[in-house]
Amino acid sequence: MIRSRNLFIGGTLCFVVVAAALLSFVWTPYDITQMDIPNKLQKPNGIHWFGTDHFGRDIFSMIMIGARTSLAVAIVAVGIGMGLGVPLGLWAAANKGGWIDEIIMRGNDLIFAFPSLVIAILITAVMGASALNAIIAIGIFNIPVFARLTRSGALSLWEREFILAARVAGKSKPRISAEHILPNVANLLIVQGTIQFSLGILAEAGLSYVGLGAQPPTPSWGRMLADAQTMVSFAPHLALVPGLAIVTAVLGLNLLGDGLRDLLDPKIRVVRS
Amino acid sequence: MSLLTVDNLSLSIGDFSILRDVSFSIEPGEIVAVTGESGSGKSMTAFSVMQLLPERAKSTGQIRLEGKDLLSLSEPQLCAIRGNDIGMVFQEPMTALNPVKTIGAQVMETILIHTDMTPAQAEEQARDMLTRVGLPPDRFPLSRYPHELSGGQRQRVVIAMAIALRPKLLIADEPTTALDVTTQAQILDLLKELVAEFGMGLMMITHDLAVVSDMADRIIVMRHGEIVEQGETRALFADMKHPYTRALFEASGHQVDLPDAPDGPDPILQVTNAIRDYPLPRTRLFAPREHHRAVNDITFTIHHGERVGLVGESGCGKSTLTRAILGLEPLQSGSITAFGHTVGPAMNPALRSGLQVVFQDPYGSFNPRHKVARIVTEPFHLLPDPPTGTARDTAIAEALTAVGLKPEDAQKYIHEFSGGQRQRIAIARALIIRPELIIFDEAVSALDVSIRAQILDLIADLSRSHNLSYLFISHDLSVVRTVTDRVLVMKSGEIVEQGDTKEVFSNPQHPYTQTLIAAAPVLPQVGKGAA
Amino acid sequence: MLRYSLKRLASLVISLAIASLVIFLVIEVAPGDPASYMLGINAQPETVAALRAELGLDVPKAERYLNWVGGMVQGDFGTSYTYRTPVGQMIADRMWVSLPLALYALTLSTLIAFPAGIYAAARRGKPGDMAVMGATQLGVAVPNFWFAMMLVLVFAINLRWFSAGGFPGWDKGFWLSMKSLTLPAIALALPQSAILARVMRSSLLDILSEDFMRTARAKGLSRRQALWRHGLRNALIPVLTIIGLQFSFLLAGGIIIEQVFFLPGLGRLIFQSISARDLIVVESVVMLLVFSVILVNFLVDLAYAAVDPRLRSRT
Amino acid sequence: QDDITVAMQLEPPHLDPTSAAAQAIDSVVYINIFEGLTRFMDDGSIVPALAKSWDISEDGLTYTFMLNDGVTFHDGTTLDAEDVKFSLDRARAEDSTNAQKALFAAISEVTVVDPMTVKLTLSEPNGNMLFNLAWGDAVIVAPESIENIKTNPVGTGPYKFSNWVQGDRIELMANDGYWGDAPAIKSATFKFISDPTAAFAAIMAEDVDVYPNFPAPENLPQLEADPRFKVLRGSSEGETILSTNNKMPPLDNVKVREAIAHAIDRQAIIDGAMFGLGTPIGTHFAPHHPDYVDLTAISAYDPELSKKLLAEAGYPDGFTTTLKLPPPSYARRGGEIIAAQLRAVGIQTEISNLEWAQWLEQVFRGKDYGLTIVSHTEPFDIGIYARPDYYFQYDNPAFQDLMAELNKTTDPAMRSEMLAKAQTIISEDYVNGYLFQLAWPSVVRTEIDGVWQNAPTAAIPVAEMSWAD
Ligand SMILES: Nc1ncnc2c1ncn2[C@@H]1O[C@H](COP(=O)(O)OP(=O)(O)OP(=O)(O)O)[C@@H](O)[C@H]1O
Ligand SMILES: Nc1ncnc2c1ncn2[C@@H]1O[C@H](COP(=O)(O)OP(=O)(O)OP(=O)(O)O)[C@@H](O)[C@H]1O
Ligand SMILES: [Mg+2]
Ligand SMILES: [Mg+2]
Ligand code: NI
Repeated sequence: MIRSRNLFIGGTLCFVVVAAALLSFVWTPYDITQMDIPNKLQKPNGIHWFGTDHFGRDIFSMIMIGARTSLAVAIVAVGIGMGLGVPLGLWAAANKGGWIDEIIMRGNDLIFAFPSLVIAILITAVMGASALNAIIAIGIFNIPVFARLTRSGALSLWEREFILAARVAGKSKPRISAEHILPNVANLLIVQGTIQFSLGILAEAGLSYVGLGAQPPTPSWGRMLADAQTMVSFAPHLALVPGLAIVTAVLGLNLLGDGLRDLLDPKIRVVRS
Repeated sequence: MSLLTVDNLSLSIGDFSILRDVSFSIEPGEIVAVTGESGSGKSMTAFSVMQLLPERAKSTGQIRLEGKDLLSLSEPQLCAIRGNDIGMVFQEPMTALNPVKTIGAQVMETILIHTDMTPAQAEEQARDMLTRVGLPPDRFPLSRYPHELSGGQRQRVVIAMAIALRPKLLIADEPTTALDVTTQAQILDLLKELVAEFGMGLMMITHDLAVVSDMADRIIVMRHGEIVEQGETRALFADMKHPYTRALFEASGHQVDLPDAPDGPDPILQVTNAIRDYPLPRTRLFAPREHHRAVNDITFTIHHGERVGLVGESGCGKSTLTRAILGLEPLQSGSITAFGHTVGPAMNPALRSGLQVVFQDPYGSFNPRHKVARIVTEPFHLLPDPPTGTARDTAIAEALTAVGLKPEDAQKYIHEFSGGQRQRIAIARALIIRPELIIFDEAVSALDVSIRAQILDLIADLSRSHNLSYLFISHDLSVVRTVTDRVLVMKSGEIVEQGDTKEVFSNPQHPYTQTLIAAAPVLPQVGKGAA
Repeated sequence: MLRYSLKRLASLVISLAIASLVIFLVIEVAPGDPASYMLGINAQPETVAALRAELGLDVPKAERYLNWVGGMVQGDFGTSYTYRTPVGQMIADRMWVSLPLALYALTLSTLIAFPAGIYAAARRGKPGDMAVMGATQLGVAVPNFWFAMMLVLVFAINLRWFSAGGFPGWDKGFWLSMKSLTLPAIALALPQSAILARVMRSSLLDILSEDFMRTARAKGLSRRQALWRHGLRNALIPVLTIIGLQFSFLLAGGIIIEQVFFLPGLGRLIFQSISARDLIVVESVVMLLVFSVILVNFLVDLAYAAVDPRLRSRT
Repeated sequence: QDDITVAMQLEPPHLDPTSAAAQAIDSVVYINIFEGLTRFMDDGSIVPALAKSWDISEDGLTYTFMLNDGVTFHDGTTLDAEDVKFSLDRARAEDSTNAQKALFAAISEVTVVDPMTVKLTLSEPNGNMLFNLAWGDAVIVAPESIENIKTNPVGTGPYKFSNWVQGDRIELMANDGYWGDAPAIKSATFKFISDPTAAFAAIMAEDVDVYPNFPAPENLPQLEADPRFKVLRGSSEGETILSTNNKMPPLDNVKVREAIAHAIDRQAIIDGAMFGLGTPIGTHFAPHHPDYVDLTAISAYDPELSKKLLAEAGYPDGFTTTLKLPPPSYARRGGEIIAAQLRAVGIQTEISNLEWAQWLEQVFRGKDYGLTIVSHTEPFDIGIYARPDYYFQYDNPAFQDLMAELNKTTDPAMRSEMLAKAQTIISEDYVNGYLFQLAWPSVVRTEIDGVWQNAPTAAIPVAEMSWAD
């Protein structure tokens, strides 16, 4: 009951966000590249459902396209984390105790030791503010998360007898990693993936908020919040709407992750910080 | 009045009925053994007496301790009884103790909750109790933590905790399953002494009939949540009324019909002065690495068609040796040759295909995501041109039939099989490429007695039909005795004795072998005739 | 225990050395020159060159790195390019805002999370648990800077209970300063406490299913007694990890919150120095943050050993 | 009440106005701590300060300044001609780190005539000399205090430096030994609040009394409606322009620049980015300056004309260029609007937001940009158009000659005429897109008088403020 409820609510929220993002490719209520300064700062109304911003742009349309930005940044960042972290983790586990394992794990520790936000700020400050650099900055910090998770999941699998059986069948370590280990840590990765995905959305919002994320004219929820900040006192909807959008997406993903975990394997432990 | 009387106890958890109409009683000073196969409801019966049942459990009937009906008591009243009137010892000594508290504190706690002793007095009593269970404080200070003790010592702490207040009833749920035979014998002796000394009633749960046969006054046999038979030990063994009891007993002492070993003098496996070290974690950053020698200078030979046993306590290096023979891990010195070629991590597939293995764990030996067909054909990887299409199907069908399964089973997933069936699949996987030597590493240790008997028969049959040689590893002497021609006895990485199985068992030479054989519980011969 | 600590300490030092190199390299490739930033758009090239020489920016990079690290080892962080004051002094001043803020937030989040987590675990599956878990789901999803904005809107602008930001300084009175740190601490603490409460709950639930909890109950301890005497301390181990992670997050993550509440802490210092290309300040602050993360991890490791005797005897 | 809290956006890096460009330094120290020979007034006029009077020689090459009597530095030492010579020589020196060294380029020698008289000899006549000497970069400093001037400034002004809590505030207190009139405000606190939201909140919470150049124009209507505050809508010296790289194709084509000029709707930008604050300009000159000529019509908003011009220039489908934006909100917000307006006529812009340091490196020094938005806040700075190596890369010999001529001219009428001509040349060459004169909105507690409405220089003279009881 609890399971299906988490899955259902999370799935619904995620669906709404993803649908809005996809729909925005073909349709938004208004063209947000057009400024309509005389109609700026309208409260939510029948014409502009979520009101208009300080340039008179339709907030509903911006939220839709902002969803696209958030999702894209988070997906690619998690993709980087998984794409590099999972093979590293598999590799480290397959050669446990060896110098490769040692280097990979110490390197991971080192990345963990850096305050991620500060480094993300540094990276974007050094390389210039852009969505791509935000992705890289967020992605780098996803690598150790997935590497550690994969390694610890894989390590316990390497002790299992079916892996020994595969080795007796003469299969090489990389092959066993791909054939036996990876599918068995997949659940773990999927669940952690949704969590990292939601953290990615939060991180993107944070970076955009300090002006280091996606650049205008591409709308981003974080930047909408930053733009809204000086106007909260007389136009609170400017801050409320993108804030709630972030909460919706993150909440949806977290619930989905919890639901998936319960569905796939209740023993999975996710790391959140 | 009996000490404990259980009347028509029925228990259900959610929609599942776990216990049905269980009735028995225990007198003061009496040892009652509850036995039966895994899942038969032994532990649930014990937890019902403790009233420590899972949340959704509902029970009916009566459980009376000295006339008080435990089912009608409130939770605080029950708390006052637990630990005071009833003590309990659990199976797993490794996890039954709180890892972050000293053993002294944990034993004292029982005393402090139930009496108004001062901590100093309680400590004194804890000291006494620990001495009583064989942990004198001058050698085992109260300030030790559980991880600083061996399994058997921890089990003693758990017992000390349970008997600290001399409860009227002691429940021991498989207290020795996790221990070595020698340690097991010590713990059982200790329990017997305590019962005699304190006049406690002991409810002793075990699935090992041999364990109970020489200590229990009475035996209760359970199956599917019901008591099928109970009675005074000697009488029960002499005259087993229920067919299940008989089957259980017969399976426990099962002897297989092993064909004669062919006189093939050609050796197929030669282990010469093998040494295997594990590096220990560094103690200091740049300290030289220390090593743990798990296999120390082992030499033996297996000839064509020979069935060799390897016995020894947990941790003596049996599995390590297995992995070295399979060429999964390198040796630090010495050599292993199979069929005249050196074995090692870099050995060629053809050589590897002559050696296969069956592991202990029927649940962990398979990738749960693969179908049986894929699992059993995994060793085909070793063949230069593996069969495909119908040839492959035929090979699968043959292998499955050989282990008593149906060819259709190839399309099922592993979770659709019982433990015994899984172990058959594991054997099928080992057989499919027709190896000359199979290593059984504790291949039957996790199985229930009746299933174990079937698998042992299967192994004997295969030895006949496939002319197999095998190395059979186990810590269970009775099993090794029936399925091997020759036996190796291993202790701390070394082979201390080897020779003809019958010879070694009837006339052990090495002191270690002697203690091992002496400690192993044996079934009384009385039942033999009845079976 | 001593050996364990020494080993941790050695790896701490190595990590720091590598970190310092990485930080230096990352920051030194950043475009932008502090001297031309300081002199503005009307400055003449030779003026800029003169200032670069005065600031010591014309020295080769390798030498600058060695000077910097060598100085830090002796406790000298160098002199800020723009402020011309010792970096160590600047950091110490800012630390007096950031550190209390982090501690305050950590205290708050622990005070909220522990009872919530324990309550939920004790009431597993019941409405109380559901309510707490629902709230934590929401807490995890709320970005702290947005939460901060909402706090300012409600409590500073509308209700005027707190000032919207700024920091009077400890010399102006302890309570006054604590008051000005309250909204920022809440903004930082609430999302963190949601995470902490979840960890606390799940870790307790894990412990509740351990064998030794059953042993404790068999001794005659009530459910609650068993939870307090045997459960909590064991459950603390994963919780400690998270607290350790959170502390460094709070210290560094305060960056954005310090922006929102214009607190003169390390976060603002880092933003200011990045935009002024006051490289040595950026390097030193990041180094300090890395150091504190590593140090906190080290302390957490030691705390583990205090909580868990199994770790003490391990090499 | 005789104390006051003044807020400012940026914290000064240090307190030496003679060795950094940061305006925040001037805001704190100019006229409060340090004074020059001459000084600015609210309306931009130049009046005597430490110099009570001066003589200018017929040929315009010699300036003789008579100093006020009884002026002492905060450390008790007396101000004399030696100090003036020291200060000016220090600013002109070979290894000087004065950000506005060009102000002193014309001076060839500074001589002490007697303790109260100092003579400046110029290498060529300079009509701006008195104006130049009024800058914060030309204040008189005490030789003994140079060592610690950055953290402990010692000047002659009505306030002494008292305390600096880095990251938060600087405190000044009245100088009892001040040579002029004693100020009404006895202690002043400068608080640094950069974040616009925080600025608004601080004002609302009455944490600050005066906020010159309030950073959030969107909040001004609310503040104006609040009886506790008054809003002064002044003007700064900042010509906010769409700076254009005159050497980067296709922007090197005057037709293209003209097209851009006509694509821009100034009022939309002022409304959208500055919430109505700001005066449209058509050239690089401050509208409040007496010599200003309104040339906005030359670049009137006319997208159709713009498209036509683009087609004529050979870009019927437009083109793509970069738009690099420094941090201030006029640039960031204005940039978004301009991007939209340019897109409407077919010009695509790639926006990138830069930190100041990056902007200086890439745009200003590296000239690696197509368009950028920036406010040129130095007063009377049309001269930059005569520098072909300046980041606009505008190279017009006629204009350069005109400027050279202007520098030598002291006759006011002739200067007016030449300035009008100069304004027209750059306007008709569409060197840059001329947007608006940056406003200088100040939020002040209703009871406070004497706050400068305009900002001829980045100064916040506390001595002129007072509380009405
Ligand atoms: N918490 C539980 N919830 C539901 N069913 C349970 C629970 N614990 C045990 N059971 C079921 O109750 C039955 C009896 O279990 P019990 O633990 O008493 O067996 P046992 O005889 O002790 O077996 P073993 O020898 O393996 O310990 C089993 O079918 C088991 O699956
Ligand atoms: N990977 C490893 N690293 C270090 N030590 C190991 C490793 N594997 C096993 N050991 C140690 O080597 C010794 C022999 O272990 P092994 O698994 O061979 O014992 P075993 O006889 O198979 O025991 P069991 O009956 O419990 O299976 C043990 O002391 C064990 O702790
Ligand atoms: Mg059991
Ligand atoms: Mg083993
Ligand atoms: Ni100007």
